[in-house]
Amino acid sequence: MRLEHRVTVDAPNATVWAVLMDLPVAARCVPGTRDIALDGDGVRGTLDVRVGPVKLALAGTVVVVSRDEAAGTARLRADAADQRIGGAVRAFVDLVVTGDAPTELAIASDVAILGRIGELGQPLIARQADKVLAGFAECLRRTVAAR
Amino acid sequence: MRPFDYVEPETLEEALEILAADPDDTVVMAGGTSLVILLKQDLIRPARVLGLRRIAELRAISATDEGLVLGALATHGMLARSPAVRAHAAALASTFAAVATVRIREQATLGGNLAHADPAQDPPVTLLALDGAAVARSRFGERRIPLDTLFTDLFETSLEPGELLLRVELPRLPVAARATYQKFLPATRDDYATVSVAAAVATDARGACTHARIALGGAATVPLRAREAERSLMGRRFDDAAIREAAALAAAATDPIDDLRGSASYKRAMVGVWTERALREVA
Amino acid sequence: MTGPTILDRPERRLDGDEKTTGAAKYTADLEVPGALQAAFVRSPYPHARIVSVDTARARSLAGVRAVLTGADVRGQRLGRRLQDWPVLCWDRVLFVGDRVAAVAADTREIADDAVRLISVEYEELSPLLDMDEALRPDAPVLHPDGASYRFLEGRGERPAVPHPNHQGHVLETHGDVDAAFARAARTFEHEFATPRIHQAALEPRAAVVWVEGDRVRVVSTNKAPFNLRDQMAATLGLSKDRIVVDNGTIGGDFGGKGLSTDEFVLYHLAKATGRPVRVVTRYADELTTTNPRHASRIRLRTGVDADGRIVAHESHALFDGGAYAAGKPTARLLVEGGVETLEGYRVPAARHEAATVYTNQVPGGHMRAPGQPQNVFASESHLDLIARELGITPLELRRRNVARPGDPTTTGEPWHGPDLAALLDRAALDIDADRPRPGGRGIGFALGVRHVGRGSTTISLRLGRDGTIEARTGVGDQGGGQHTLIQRIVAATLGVDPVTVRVRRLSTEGPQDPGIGGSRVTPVHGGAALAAAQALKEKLGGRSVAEAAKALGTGEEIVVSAKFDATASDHGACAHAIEVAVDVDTGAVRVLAAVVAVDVGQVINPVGLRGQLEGGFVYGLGMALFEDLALEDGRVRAANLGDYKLPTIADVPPLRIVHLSDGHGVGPYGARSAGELVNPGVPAAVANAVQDACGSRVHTLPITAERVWNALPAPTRRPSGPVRS
Amino acid sequence: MTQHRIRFTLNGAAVDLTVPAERLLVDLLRDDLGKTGTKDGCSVGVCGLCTVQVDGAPMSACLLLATQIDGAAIRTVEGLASPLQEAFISEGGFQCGICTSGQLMAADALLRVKPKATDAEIRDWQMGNLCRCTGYYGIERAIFKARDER
Repeated sequence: MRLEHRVTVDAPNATVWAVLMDLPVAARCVPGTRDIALDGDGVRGTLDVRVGPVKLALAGTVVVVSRDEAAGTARLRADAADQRIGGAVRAFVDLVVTGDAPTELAIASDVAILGRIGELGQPLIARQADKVLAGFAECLRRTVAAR
Repeated sequence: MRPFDYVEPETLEEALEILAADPDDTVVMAGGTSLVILLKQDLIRPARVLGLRRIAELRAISATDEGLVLGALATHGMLARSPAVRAHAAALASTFAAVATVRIREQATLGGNLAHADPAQDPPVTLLALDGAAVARSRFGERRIPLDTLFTDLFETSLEPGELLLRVELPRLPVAARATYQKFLPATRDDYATVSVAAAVATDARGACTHARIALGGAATVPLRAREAERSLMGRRFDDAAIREAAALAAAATDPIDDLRGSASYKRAMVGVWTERALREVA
Repeated sequence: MTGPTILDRPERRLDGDEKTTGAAKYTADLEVPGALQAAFVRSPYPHARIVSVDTARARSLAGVRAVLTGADVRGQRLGRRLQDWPVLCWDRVLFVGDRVAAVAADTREIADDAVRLISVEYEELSPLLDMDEALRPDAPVLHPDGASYRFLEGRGERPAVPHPNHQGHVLETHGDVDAAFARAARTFEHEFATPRIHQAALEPRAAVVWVEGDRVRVVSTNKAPFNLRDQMAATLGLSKDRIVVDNGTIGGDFGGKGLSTDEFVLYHLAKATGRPVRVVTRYADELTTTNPRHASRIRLRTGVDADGRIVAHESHALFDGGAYAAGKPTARLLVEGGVETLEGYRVPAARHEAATVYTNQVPGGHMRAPGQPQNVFASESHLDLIARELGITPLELRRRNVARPGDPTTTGEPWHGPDLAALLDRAALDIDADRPRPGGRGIGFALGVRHVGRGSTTISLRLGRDGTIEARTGVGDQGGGQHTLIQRIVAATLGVDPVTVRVRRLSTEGPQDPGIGGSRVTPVHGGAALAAAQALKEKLGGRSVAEAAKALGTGEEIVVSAKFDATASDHGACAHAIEVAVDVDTGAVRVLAAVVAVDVGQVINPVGLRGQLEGGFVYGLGMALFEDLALEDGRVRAANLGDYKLPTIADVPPLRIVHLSDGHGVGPYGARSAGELVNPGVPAAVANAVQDACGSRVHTLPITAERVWNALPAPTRRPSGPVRS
Repeated sequence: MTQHRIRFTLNGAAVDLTVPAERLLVDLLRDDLGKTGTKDGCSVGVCGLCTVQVDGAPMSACLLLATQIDGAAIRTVEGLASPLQEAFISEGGFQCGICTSGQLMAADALLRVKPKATDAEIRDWQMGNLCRCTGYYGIERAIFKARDER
């Protein structure tokens, strides 16, 4: 499934770009993450998500697949698995940073749900993923503003 | 199924103690229709299931001077058959009778339904249109939660850890108020609604609207009140223009989920159609 | 031929008592002392390479008795004709749900836990999720070693295919099609699509396998035990006589239970543990990993002359076969009922191209009249659209074109079968087609034609001293009333009370039998029952059954056996007329009434036949209005019966079934098959009625309210409705 | 984990046994007590194959913990003696039979509380019992017949 978000940040383009490429900082902006640590070129950590009474602990990694600072584009890949229920989430996230103070960030995510987590129902998961990404966008705006 | 402990206290106080002792790892079971599925699918793994079935006081349905009180353990079947419920609002009784199938209605309870917060459910919509409030209790006391603040997200409520839902209170309706529940089932009769609309209105002697409540199901991640639509009706007669305007405002208030029961845009349009139908029914 | 009067009386089904008291034993009900429970590790990816499988943690779990991976069964593939489905995958997985490992444990819970402890590392490959992608010249080939797969013996050879991702492909022509199109006054072209839908027998698949001496014992819900035996023998490299397949009572089939996938790995688990191993499929797995009806896309082009008579026709039909062709028993690996579009009409020149395609979706299989519902939905919708363009009524267009005896049909063969025009006229009469209807109401028609099955089986009869007769057959009764059919034909032929005839089903230790399916049982097993009864009659030499029985000594019995080969070609036929009301504000469709005029020849089981026809109608209604095994990214979205909606008792309209029979069926006493006759025509009849009611033409099943609403022509939509975004 | 002593009646006979907390009623009936007339189908309370009567009301045995029926009167198809059974046979109320126990237990529950249930009430009541074979017409005829011949 494909999810799209846009956020406008009243900050210079370069600042926004810098925060995004600082993966530990960016990852901590995703609501529900914990134990974020550098891991090679990427970060590892755990994302706690609640879908009603069901609690998922998605442990995994985020890496930058490609980046083009001049064009303001980057592609991230996130892989995370929940050991308890059995299942995983994989997402390719395309970031496009345009404009300058205000800077606009477009986040397009292609999210795949694998294994038993899917039994929760695609619409439900889409909503949760949507919420997580919206939270991320909001946190990013605050983080950049604070720099 | 994976093993868990089961406790079945005789009194509310005991139940609250048990819940308070380990709220994170205790799940509350009323009828069990939703909970057992989650357990079977191994989507939840509580250490303990707290069964409420022996706490008879939670089963009561009573009409009072203030209105109607519905115990959390009353089953949908009991509520659908209850003369007190029907006397309060026939639409409420028919809402409970419209839930799923007879087997589910006989087992599933009002409290379980509300606490599970499935956005496709019927009773929350009508209860919302009837200004319902949930009453919850923990060891620290009782709290009244208007239903429009009980549901916070898909399968999420504002109940606190350690809190048990005891009952739902419905105030008396204005004199000569009329209510309806419209459930749009375009596929099979045993399906969840694509959208649903409950409306409760009252008019004065000249036909002007003095009370308007419109609640929507399937229209967002939680049951919604269409407040702008309600406001647009106040003081007006239920003519074509007023009804259509309210229906359009109700549709505009929605944020539906795309799912197997319809696309978001279709659901939004259907909220308009069914709001209009609901209002024509009670006008 | 008119049957004996016994056949006119309603039957009392042989299985009535056990099924209404709970005594009937289905496979999942069998007590198997010491049985272990199996569970499977399934792929979460639609297409991936298996890098490694780590089973160490699972093996060390208490209560786990065996763990197998693809490496243990490398090279073994299963299937009904083409054996292309790995018993367990060893190098690649080709759909979400493909099996990678299997566990046998003391309890189901332990088996499930063990499954979670098995970690599989995959390398994702890009999936082919639609047919066009799969047929691109540069598309990755899903079965690069396909040429080496085993193709089980039988009539016909494995077809040559133009693209390696074709499972089967055919191009059939009769007449000079291009010349005929050139002469046509007008030509029409339309495209239709149908989704995957599921057989949804309410009994999930189940099986138990154990090894007893040198015998492998199998009890399975498979509806064709001999075929399963042969498939297992081929896959596992065992001789056929070492495998014995038996059934419990079968809780519904609808074609789906012709393919078994678990029994093969259960054998390995049983061998590894020395214990019986059983599995009862979880309903979620039933819906998401077994062989549903193929999704289709069918494009039709038809030329007509100035009078609206068909002069030329061509079809291009693609069926999404999913990851494996294993579910198809036919030699061409097609869903054969989908090839010949415009069945039942006079078609002087036609070209039919049809193909099944490999994709990374759940594998397709057989389901009640395989291929036909897709075909008939397209064909009969197409005819309605042509009629509207020509400005004549759909009924009139059908009357002008319906095949009469001797007319060339769409296959080029002359029509022989029931009087189709009479069926149409009768359906039109009973739905009151000429009555004006208010806005939002409409009627629709469709024709249904279904071949009568062929094949061979053996039935034996034993007359005992007590005057009762036991008929022995290899065919089960999945609900269709097969055993009662055999009972009544024997009783009618011998002139005895049906209660004196019992039917006993034999396992594969008895004589060869083709099993249930392909509209086969009435002509084949009915024919064998008739032949056996006639043989017994002959043996009695003019004595009555009672007299002959009295003359028997203690322990004596009279035994006859008849092998019967049904070869004659014939069709059953029906005409549908359906009335609907459409709520134009919402698009919701309500079927108000339905008429099915049928010709199924002589009736053998009046109660059972009625049930087959009525049940077939509702089966078709589900496909028309509700059912959609929708996939997203290769994963089935509707994974339980709360989301995959089946019609309920509150969803079925008043239905009138009218029998018109020419009495000339090729089956016993003039009977024809009925089980697969009615369902194919229902979706088109509903779609046609919906267009008649409100102008909405739905080209894609199911006919949901949303689709109808989206297709409403502008003037039908209310001018000042609420906001629609 | 916890074990629970439960006492109930099954088709009129007293049962007294101990079950683990997680035992489902459907498994208790089928596996522990050998009453396999009650079937397990969809496992999510939709199909109705596992319908049993709990104090006269139809419920899904697949959605009930055995502990929940402590003190109740349970009836299954094995304890049924009703004109419905013969009517299902004569009217074509079943084919494969997998849904039949559930259909019968639901219909019997209705006719016990409402012997003169209307056609519409019967349809609404039986809506939770799916049948993939009959198209429901034979089931309707059977229940109507049993009602009318009372």
